Amino acid sequence: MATDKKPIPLEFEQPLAILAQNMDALEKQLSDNPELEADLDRMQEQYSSLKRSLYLNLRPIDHLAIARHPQRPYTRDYFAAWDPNWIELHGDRKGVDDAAMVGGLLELDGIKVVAVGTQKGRTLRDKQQCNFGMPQPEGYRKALRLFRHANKFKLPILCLIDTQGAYPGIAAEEHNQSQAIAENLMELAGVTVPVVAAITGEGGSGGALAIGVANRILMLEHSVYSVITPEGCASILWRSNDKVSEACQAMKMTAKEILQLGVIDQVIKEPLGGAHHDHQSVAANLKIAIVEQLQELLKLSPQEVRQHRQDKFRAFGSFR
Amino acid sequence: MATDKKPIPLEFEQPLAILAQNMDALEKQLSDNPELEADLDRMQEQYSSLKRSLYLNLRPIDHLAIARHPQRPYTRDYFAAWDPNWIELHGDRKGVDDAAMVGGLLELDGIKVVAVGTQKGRTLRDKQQCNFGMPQPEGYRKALRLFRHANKFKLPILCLIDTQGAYPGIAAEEHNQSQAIAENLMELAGVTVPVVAAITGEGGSGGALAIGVANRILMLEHSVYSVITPEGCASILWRSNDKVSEACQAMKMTAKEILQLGVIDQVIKEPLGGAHHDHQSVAANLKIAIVEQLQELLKLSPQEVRQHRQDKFRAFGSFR
Amino acid sequence: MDLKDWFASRQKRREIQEVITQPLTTEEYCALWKQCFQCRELLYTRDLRTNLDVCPKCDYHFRIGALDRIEQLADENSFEELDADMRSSDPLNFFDTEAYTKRQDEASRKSGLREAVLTGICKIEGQTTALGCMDFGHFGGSMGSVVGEKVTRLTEAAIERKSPLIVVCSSGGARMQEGILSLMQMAKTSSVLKSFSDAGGLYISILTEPTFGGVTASFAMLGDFIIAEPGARIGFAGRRVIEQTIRQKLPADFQTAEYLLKHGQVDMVVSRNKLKATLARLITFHQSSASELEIEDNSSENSNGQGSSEPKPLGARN
Amino acid sequence: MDLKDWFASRQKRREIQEVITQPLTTEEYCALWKQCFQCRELLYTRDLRTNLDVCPKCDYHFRIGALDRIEQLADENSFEELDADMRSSDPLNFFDTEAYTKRQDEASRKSGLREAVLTGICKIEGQTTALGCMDFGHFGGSMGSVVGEKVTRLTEAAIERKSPLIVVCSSGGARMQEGILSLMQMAKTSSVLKSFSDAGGLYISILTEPTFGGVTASFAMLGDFIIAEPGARIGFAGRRVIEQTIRQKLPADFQTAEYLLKHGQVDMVVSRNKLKATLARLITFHQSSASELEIEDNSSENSNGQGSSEPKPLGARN
Ligand SMILES: [Zn+2]
Ligand SMILES: [Zn+2]
Repeated sequence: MATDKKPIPLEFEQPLAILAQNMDALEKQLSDNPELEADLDRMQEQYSSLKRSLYLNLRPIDHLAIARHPQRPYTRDYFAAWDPNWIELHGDRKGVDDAAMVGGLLELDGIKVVAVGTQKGRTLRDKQQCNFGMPQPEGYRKALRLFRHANKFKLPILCLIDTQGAYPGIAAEEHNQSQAIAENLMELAGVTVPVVAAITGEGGSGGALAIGVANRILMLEHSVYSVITPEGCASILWRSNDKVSEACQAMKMTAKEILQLGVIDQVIKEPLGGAHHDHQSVAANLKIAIVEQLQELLKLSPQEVRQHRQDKFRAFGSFR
Repeated sequence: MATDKKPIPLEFEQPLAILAQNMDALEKQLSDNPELEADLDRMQEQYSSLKRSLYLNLRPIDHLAIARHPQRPYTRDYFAAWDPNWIELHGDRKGVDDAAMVGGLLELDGIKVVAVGTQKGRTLRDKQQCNFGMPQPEGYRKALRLFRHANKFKLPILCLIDTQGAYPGIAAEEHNQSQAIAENLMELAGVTVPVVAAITGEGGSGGALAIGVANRILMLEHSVYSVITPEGCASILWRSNDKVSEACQAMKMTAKEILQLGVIDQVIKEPLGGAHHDHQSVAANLKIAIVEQLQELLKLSPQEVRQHRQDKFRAFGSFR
Repeated sequence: MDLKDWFASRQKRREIQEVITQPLTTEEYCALWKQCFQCRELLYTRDLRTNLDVCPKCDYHFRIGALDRIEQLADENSFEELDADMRSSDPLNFFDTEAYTKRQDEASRKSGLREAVLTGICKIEGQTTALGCMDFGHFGGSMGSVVGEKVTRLTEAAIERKSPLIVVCSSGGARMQEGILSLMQMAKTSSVLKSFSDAGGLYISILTEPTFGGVTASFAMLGDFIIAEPGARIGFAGRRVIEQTIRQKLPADFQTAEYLLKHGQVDMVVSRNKLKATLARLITFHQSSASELEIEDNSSENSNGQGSSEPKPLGARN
Repeated sequence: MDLKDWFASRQKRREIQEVITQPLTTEEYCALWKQCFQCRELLYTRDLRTNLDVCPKCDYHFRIGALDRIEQLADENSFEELDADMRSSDPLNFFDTEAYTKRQDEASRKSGLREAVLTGICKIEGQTTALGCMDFGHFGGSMGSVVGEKVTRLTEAAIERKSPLIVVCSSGGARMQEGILSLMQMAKTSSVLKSFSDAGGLYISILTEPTFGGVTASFAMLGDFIIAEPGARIGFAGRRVIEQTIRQKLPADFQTAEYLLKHGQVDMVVSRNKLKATLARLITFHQSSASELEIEDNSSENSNGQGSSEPKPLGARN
């Protein structure tokens, strides 16, 4: 957990950060100049109101920045917070243990689940090991075998999504990244156990969807979900790297927008400023929501829960 | 087909070869010395009787030599002879198309089958490409996906076995050769379509068995089937490379012996001297036997045919 | 694809549509020549067309549109289109440098099609088959809601008719202008293919130049058989994206059909002139019994007025 | 394993057997010291034993026999052996430099066991479990007809009792002296595991130093969970065979448990002192409902006289 560390301010948070610095400076002079107390109070008010207005009027690209915040909780943080005794399961059984895809057995308020999730890595070494959260085909195949395990043993599946997408590399193409994703989509469609997915940071394209075919899909307030990274979208449609903000806006990728489009079921509140300000509280909130969803889904029969999932995805689309 | 080429004599066939050479030489002198006719007739008789006695008294290691004869028909030869329009299916879908394992769709006298088989390769380049008939894990996984295809579409499975075993290499271990073999054993045990296997040359250890869990197992007359290569056996038990013949003898690996042990169901006659003397006839004989077995098995229900196979293997073993 | 290609493609398309209603006028072709992209040979368009748009000299497979593909694969006049009128809407009210609605109109003007896939029921060497053909010439073959919905309905039609399903893929990926809804089409099509597969259906996917992104990573890679056309480039990520990511040059044959074959990703690479025969053979091979066949034939012959998605004669389209 | 090891192993075995019938006499251990293979530390045998035969200094996991293993994993006195009397026959009349029958006797003399696996029903933290433990000390843990049959019967017992199945593997591979019949044990065990899996059974495979050949390529690799002990060497082909084939040196960590973990082949590497707790946790995790649990408990408590393979108290063996 990175909660004990001071949150690193994002670019759009600079005005706040500057104000906070000024307040700090003022506070230090307070013992010598008690008359500054009033100024400090005023600044405190300013700070609060600026903060509220800033976070009430976040642009899509600001959400993206929060979703990518380096101190944002990652899959392993959630798993550990929810079940300190969770059992990690490694490997695809065929040659690779992809660190970008974490899997294991968790117990959430007495509900046993098979959980998988993409993992970005915190330190530089971790990041590299996790390939910055971008799984190779073998990562998806690790998830696949865990999905099959869950289905065999009638255990619900929980998927945490935080990835820019599947890794685009030579080996990834050689080992059939497309097939790995497609097979997961098909497998998840067919399992007869409840599947709940939560987008905790970035939900990037097919690489996110590969563990996202769920009965219920949740998004953290500042997480994003999109068919392509905004950078990719900007470079293709605007032929420019400066139009990322426009791409974010155009694609409607924020949790609120995705909810309005009917693709997800619930948006989970984050602490003011984002999940990185309070890992514990966001983990607790997310867990409550997941458990509620699971409890609902566990009322369905195996065939019903599969049909529910297939019906849900059958309905997506807009045409005349 | 290599039938048009003159059979290369094996070591134990040297006496025959020398006799044949002498006869050739004599024949050339025949026009000048007609009185040699009688000698030639006598030699012809000698040749025939030597040949008979040689092939009636083959030692196990002689069978091994015939099973390994470089002109012996291979899987592709059989497939092409049985169905010139057979459709080859490539790849494990996950990165590799292992040439040591051939797979495809064949029609045998109107019976459609999914066929797989190990392939040794004829030319040096072929041999290398086929890794001398020793599949990598990906070869077994290619067979696995074809087994699943067959099971889905209710098509019988035909397996031709001619391999010294699974390849022992670094990548093979890295990619979990053991798991690839074990998964095939389990999958073949469970399919609900008829499975017929034929050992056409060498049946070497787990690498052979991985495509050998069949309702009916046939062996060509001179083919061999063993838990380890005789070379491996000799080097471990005798700690000597000179005891291969003893190992062949001790392991009881010839078709006749394996039949007596109850592990296989039928031995298919080969032309005198071995399959390499007449590809067409051995292909024809093997096909008749396979078709007969398939016709019998097709009378069983899906559950019966699976139970039949599992019962068959359940019974193997000798203990007090 | 540049404008010249688009135009040539459009011209060709018009001609084919006329084929259906009136005899071919030879003169229309005479003036047309085309240069092979691979061997640079100048080819007489009629010869090229007779050869299924495959260069007779170097076997280069030219991109062809959905209508040409249907003509090549379906028995004559047997294709009855499904959902011919389905069109994209604009769920995101998307605007980049131009409005999505305008881009749609432009795409249709260039391609002569309403969307990037045509779907329908046809016969292939007499065997009733659900056939979908994508068209890279329309909006880069990108998959939005309509492509997803049409492929899904086609699959449902195949389930209903107990017929095999064939989809000829050609796509640059998901259609960004429909955002997350485009992404969901990957799951939607994969989900219905799961139902189709569980029902024992035979699905053959054909990968043609080019097939990338969300299409490859969903229905394109889920075939019981996966066939690629020679030289077709197929992959998940585009070549440029990979080169930028790994900062090195890629081998020349990277992501070609032949590369995929070598890497175990496709069952076979089949030349266009053998494609129909191969498909027919695979379909015949997987017909489990005569009785099922009869059911198929009956349903396809009599069901034009039944079911949720009604087939429509191709001539009636547009 | 050299004779000294064999002997040490045998000595240890005797002691354990006595444990069951009479209280431990401390003096018997005092004289015994053992040197760690890895760190060379001289270890007081009683300490080593208290530490489950794991070097307290460097965590080296000593090979342990089947009886030690059962003692470590099964709840006290809960193990009821199955098929205790089953012995190899000599189907091939096998003779290399010595007769197989003689080698069998020699193996039993050294190991104190009849065969290379002990099987039975036990409790693990109160949960009824079918447990098989192989013993490398008997005939190199090789799998012949008896090992195959006992593992198969154990699996059948687990199916019957709806209990989880655990097999602790340790084997040099198939037993050559039983020829093709040994090979068939790979198929036999895999086949019954298929039935077990289809019945929804939980199978945990534990790979210990060393596990190779026919055992790895059958039941060892078919676990719903696969757990390896630290440092254990596990593979299909032996190191020497591979080096001879590829004519190059292998990396030092090749085929170790940690190497397998890195290459995605095992779920986890678990230290011996955490093994029992981990197994208990996995079993609990996969108990689907309270009702099933009760059935299990009933059957295990009352079924000692039922079924095809009758459990027998361990003390009654030999
Ligand atoms: Zn050309
Ligand atoms: Zn030590």
